Amino acid sequence: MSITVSISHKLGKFDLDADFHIPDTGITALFGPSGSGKTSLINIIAGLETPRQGHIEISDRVVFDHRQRINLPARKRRVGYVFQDARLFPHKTVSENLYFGARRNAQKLPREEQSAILEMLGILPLMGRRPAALSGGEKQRVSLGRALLSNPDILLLDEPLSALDHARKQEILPYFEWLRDHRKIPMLYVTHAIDEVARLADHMVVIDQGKTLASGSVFEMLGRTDLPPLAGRFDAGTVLSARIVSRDPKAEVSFLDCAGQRLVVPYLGRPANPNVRLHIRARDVMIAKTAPTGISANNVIPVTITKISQENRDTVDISLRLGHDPDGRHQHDTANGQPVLHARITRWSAHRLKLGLGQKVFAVIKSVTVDGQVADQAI
Amino acid sequence: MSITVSISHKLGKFDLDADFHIPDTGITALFGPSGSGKTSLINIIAGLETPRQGHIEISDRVVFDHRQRINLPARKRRVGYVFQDARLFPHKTVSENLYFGARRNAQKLPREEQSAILEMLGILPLMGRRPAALSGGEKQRVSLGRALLSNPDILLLDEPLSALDHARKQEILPYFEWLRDHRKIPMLYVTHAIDEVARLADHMVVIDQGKTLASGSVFEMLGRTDLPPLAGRFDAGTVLSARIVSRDPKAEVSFLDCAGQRLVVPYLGRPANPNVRLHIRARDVMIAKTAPTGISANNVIPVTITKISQENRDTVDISLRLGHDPDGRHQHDTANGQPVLHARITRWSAHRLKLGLGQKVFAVIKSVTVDGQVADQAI
Amino acid sequence: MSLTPTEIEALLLSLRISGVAVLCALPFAILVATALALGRFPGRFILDAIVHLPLILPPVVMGYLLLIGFGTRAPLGSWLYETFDIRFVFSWTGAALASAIVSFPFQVRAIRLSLENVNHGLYQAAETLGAGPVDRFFSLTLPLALPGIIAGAITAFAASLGEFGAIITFVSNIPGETRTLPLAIYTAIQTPGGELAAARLAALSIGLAFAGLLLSEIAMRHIRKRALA
Amino acid sequence: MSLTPTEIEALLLSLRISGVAVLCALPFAILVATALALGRFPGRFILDAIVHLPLILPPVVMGYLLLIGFGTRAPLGSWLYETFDIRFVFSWTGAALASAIVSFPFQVRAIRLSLENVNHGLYQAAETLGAGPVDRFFSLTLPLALPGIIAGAITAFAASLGEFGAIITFVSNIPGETRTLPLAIYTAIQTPGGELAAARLAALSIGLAFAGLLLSEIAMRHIRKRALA
Amino acid sequence: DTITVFAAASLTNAMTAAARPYEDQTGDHIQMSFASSSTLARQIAAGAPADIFISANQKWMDWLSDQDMIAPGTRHDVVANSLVVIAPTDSPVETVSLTGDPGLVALLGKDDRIAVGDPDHVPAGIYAKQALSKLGQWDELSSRLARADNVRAALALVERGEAPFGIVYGTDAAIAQDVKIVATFPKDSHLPITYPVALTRDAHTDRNTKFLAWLLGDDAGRIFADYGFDPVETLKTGTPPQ
Ligand SMILES: Nc1ncnc2c1ncn2[C@@H]1O[C@H](COP(=O)(O)OP(=O)(O)OP(=O)(O)O)[C@@H](O)[C@H]1O
Ligand SMILES: Nc1ncnc2c1ncn2[C@@H]1O[C@H](COP(=O)(O)OP(=O)(O)OP(=O)(O)O)[C@@H](O)[C@H]1O
Ligand code: MOO
Ligand SMILES: [Mg+2]
Ligand SMILES: [Mg+2]
Repeated sequence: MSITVSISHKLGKFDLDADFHIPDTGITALFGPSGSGKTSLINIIAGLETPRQGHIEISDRVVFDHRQRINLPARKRRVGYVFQDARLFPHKTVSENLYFGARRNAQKLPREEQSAILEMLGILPLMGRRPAALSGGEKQRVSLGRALLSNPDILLLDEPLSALDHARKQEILPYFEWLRDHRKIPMLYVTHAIDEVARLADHMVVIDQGKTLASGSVFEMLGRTDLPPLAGRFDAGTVLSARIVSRDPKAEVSFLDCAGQRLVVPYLGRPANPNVRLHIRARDVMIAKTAPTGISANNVIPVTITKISQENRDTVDISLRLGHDPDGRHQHDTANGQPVLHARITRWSAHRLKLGLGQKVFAVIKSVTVDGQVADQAI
Repeated sequence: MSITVSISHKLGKFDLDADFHIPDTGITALFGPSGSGKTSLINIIAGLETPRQGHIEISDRVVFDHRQRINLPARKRRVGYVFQDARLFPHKTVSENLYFGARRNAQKLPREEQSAILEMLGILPLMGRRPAALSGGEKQRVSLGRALLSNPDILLLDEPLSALDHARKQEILPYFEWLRDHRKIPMLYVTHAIDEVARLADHMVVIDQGKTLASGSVFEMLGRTDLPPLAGRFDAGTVLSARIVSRDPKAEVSFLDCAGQRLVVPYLGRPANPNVRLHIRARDVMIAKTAPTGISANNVIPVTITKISQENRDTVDISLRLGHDPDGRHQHDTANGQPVLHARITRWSAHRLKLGLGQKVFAVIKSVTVDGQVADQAI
Repeated sequence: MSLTPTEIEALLLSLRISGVAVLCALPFAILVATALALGRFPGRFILDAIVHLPLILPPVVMGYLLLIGFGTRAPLGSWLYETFDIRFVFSWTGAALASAIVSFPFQVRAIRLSLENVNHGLYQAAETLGAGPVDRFFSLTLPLALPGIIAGAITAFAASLGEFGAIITFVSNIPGETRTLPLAIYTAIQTPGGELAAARLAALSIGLAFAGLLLSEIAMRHIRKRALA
Repeated sequence: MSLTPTEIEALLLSLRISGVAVLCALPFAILVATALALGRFPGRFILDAIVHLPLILPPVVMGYLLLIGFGTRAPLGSWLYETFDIRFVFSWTGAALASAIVSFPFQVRAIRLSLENVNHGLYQAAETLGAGPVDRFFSLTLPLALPGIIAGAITAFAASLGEFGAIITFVSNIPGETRTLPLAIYTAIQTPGGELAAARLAALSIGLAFAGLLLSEIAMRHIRKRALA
Repeated sequence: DTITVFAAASLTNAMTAAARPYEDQTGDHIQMSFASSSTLARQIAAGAPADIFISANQKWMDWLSDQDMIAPGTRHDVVANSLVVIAPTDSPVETVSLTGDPGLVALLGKDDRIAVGDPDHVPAGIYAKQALSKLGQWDELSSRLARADNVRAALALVERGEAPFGIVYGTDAAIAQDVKIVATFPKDSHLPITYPVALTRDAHTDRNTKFLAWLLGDDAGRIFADYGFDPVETLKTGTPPQ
């Protein structure tokens, strides 16, 4: 269930050149600043705009090929598209809007699943209204519901949660995870919120000024600080792969193993599972010269400093390889098989602690700052 | 420059009852879940909708009074309204849209200020286009520019930054602060992002299901966990008032005084200033039984536990009064003149540390997690 | 003022002829308007021009052309007559045909204007939800263009009620068969001292049209209210 | 086929009369359409009905009513004549007046339809930016309704080109003054053997209308392109 | 049985009145269509189901005859009419001389026009042109005419006072309210104003012939006279039916 896009297109003076391949199913974040071409790219994938040239493949189905003159019309691409502007049908009720796609699709979702979607989106009380009588966030939810109920083969989501409050987002995000894990529906997800990206996405495509700068797994992408759209972000950090080992008796925390280190995070809802993804923001990682005791932070992890980047004016980003090297052999070697953590601290405090490359220190991380997420497949 | 709103209105089956008073100029966050009535309330204040009854006063000017039959038309209220949907004029160029309000206003902004706004919003390259050829975020920026250039007496902002990326937001937010501090323009700001609220707002109105639940200074509101829209939020926390005492020689950090405690935060750009606002998220506060040493965290603050709330399943919220009480006298007294900090830690770790009321512990806070903000006026 | 039997006859005839003319022309008008508004094909301009012909040509010429085309001695007319026993000349169906053709441009114009106002983004949304062109036409285009369709039908109905030249030329002025209100008015006016009779008939015409307008206003209001409910 | 001087005369006359009729009626049509589309006042329906009158009444009756209203002996007509030396009867200005009135409903309908399609939210935005009702009308309503205004003007122009009954009744059929193309066609057709002359004139009419249509299509395309640029 | 009669519009009242006693006598139903002679002639040529055609002038009957659309031997003149000059009742002019010098034109103000049926095609106008030419006034007057669509429209122009004079049939002048006759054209100044009647080609039946005979008879003649028509002096063609 891969997605391959290699197209070029022109909109007025704007040139769009997208080139990426996502080898796997799962959620792909499309990330880039305002006006970078995200919506245009999604329109092209959906078949609403025809690129000048190139090739698009979704799940091994060629939907567009300029040379072979293949151009599947949008309605045959079986995409569910949540538009940036809701685009609800003004003359139809909420209910008619919601079932518009479903009624046109032979493979319907089971009844219970439909109800669950409506329930989750909180739109049951709105069913009889028309879009003109909805609030901004309600429109967005109905639009999302309409795409989900149409039971698509791929979901294209253009900032689907931007007008929603935190609590509502927390209800919807797990559903996306469920869709990905249980229904295996690939998603291309445009968002500006790194939080959402980190929590959801398996892959990430970074676009800027119409060019796809990079694409790859979220693990590597969120660690990269060289890409303009990601650099300097407040919540940049690391995504780590771990597995659940056990939990405490009251099921309040889960104990994980990450490259031989024990980590404690808020309970993940499963007694044991091989695949967990953790998002740890650089700003949440504290560095201690000696392992502190009697602190609330549950994670005190031996790490080795492998890089100190001095790019920002008053903070430094420090790369920390998990584990204390027995010798200094690998000290300049960033990867070396072991996962790397990023910490951001003030320059002043780096200076105060006299931090240097190769030093064996401890990363102190509060459990509640870690976003953990169980995945049913290998990540 | 106060705002007083006391109205009731009906939209279909939706009842809106708003009742609040903001005594001061500054930025007021209007906070509530999707469909709670934020847009309706702003429409009423702008004069686009006429409430069934009530009274609205902006800066001591009665703009609506049901009994006195006062109802100033929208165009005479001198409001700058950034709509949730951009509402650009489709037949006019970006430039014509931007200057639409400005041209109709006798008191124009100085030329340089106009240029600065356009520069900041990054819309100079778009001036000749029409709205149909803009991306979602570009539309939002033009809409914002249009309202700002009209030089209003009050700004009503309905999620003005929701479609923008982090970097762009970081460019725009300081401008709002500047507007508030230098131009003294009051703002009513709808947003779902507590980050924005905490950074910008002086006051906050919380609305849910058409009722204004509470209003007051951001300091108290962000500390309240009893209001449904705020409860359980990932980034709930505390807003503290402090003053800048000095800085380090390289101007990398600022030293603050907050109720007699020294705090270290990333440099705030001023050598000394009496008024600083700090936003400290509960999830970023670590608790230590003894003051740890040799750690990167610059802030280790003696505090006393005054409350342990057990509302969440696997985390606890702990209220911490700044300073170690000489005796246990005030241990159950939340306020007692001293500011209170909130910490959220896992239940498991609270249990592990055997935390209890009245204990004298230390709050450990990384500098980089603190949002500091200088205000020119008393807060 | 109670109506004479002849007046009632003319009134009912006008109503029937205009009603049938508008209703029968409607599907064609929608078809043509759609082609003009949304289609991109060679000959689009020619089609547009042909639709306007009945407006441009004096009604008498239209009537004459109809007579030439649909007369029982004309190839088309005689074929229709012999094959289907459909006879337009000198029958009310002919009057309806003439009215339909003469009022056709009004319907097409109004519908086309409405179609062109439908937001393209909605079509895109419908397409991603699996709706093909015909489906989109019936689920979006038609309902969204409804105000224009009603407006067009009303204008066409009013124009049909007033149609004179084409009818008298094509199907003559036969009481009870083709003497509609305008022809009755004409007949009255031809008569010295017929002014009063003409005025009564004109008042009847106006009353009929007002009733039609009132109905359309109510329908429009209903549609708009629904869209905001 | 070269044109005879009489044909050219009729052509130019038609062009002048239709052009003046449409242009002079336009501001009134916009005013009335705005009142009907956006206004809420008592008598709105009556106004709507009056606008439709020229459609409903047979053109001959309209001509007769014009004669009664604007004749030199009628109060209004004589006042205009004596005060401004404006004389409608038997002059091309009278033909233009008749054309303007008869084609008025087409303009109003099309403009009204466009006005009703303007998104209300845009008015709200303009209002918060300090634009009063008149300002909004000129900065938003008019430009956004432009396609409808053009469509209406074109329909009215075409209808004017074909107008016959009201003109011949009101201002007679005077060569060089009021004998427009339709009147010339009518005259030809009423003469045994006049078919060829009538056909030539009809072709001229059609050519003129096509030119008008073509111009309007180009204008429309230009407007639409601008809206997407 | 229904007999369909296509009659010139100027016969509207007279024919309606004339048909009624015949219907009462015979039980036949007379259905009538009134329009301009040219319209009716073209319709009959196109196959209109008319049994009887009454034209306001000879020209359109000739035309139909050339098309072979009338039953041979059934054409007769049914009534005759006179041509008069009228003026509004309140006009200071009581009589005008049609032969004198200066002619009618001298009585016209700068913008005044004489209302007539269009001399290019309306029968009354064609007769008016003949008469004015014969009387030597055509050249002066031809540019001063208000050419109306039909006689009734010309009459209306005079009734409304828009034209100080009009040239119409005597029958119209007789019934009109607000006009007076100020001159009558000499009979020899124009071709005889006669209305020809004929059965159409496929309508040569006894029933229709009977009605035609009745129209040409005295009973009908009296009714036509009531409406101001003159009796036909000489039968131009054919023989009277039995
Ligand atoms: N015309 C209407 N008729 C009936 N109900 C309406 C109408 N307009 C809005 N509502 C309802 O009023 C409530 C408040 O709407 P409002 O737009 O003010 O919400 P909001 O707080 O701005 O939400 P959001 O954050 O989603 O934009 C919603 O529940 C909405 O469904
Ligand atoms: N029709 C057009 N003509 C010219 N330029 C266009 C047109 N449509 C879009 N653009 C430009 O193309 C670029 C990409 O637009 P797009 O909508 O894809 O951006 P985006 O990444 O979705 O941005 P946002 O996050 O603001 O929605 C923008 O710079 C926009 O100005
Ligand atoms: O670890 Mo910090 O952010 O320098 O206090
Ligand atoms: Mg976009
Ligand atoms: Mg809202």
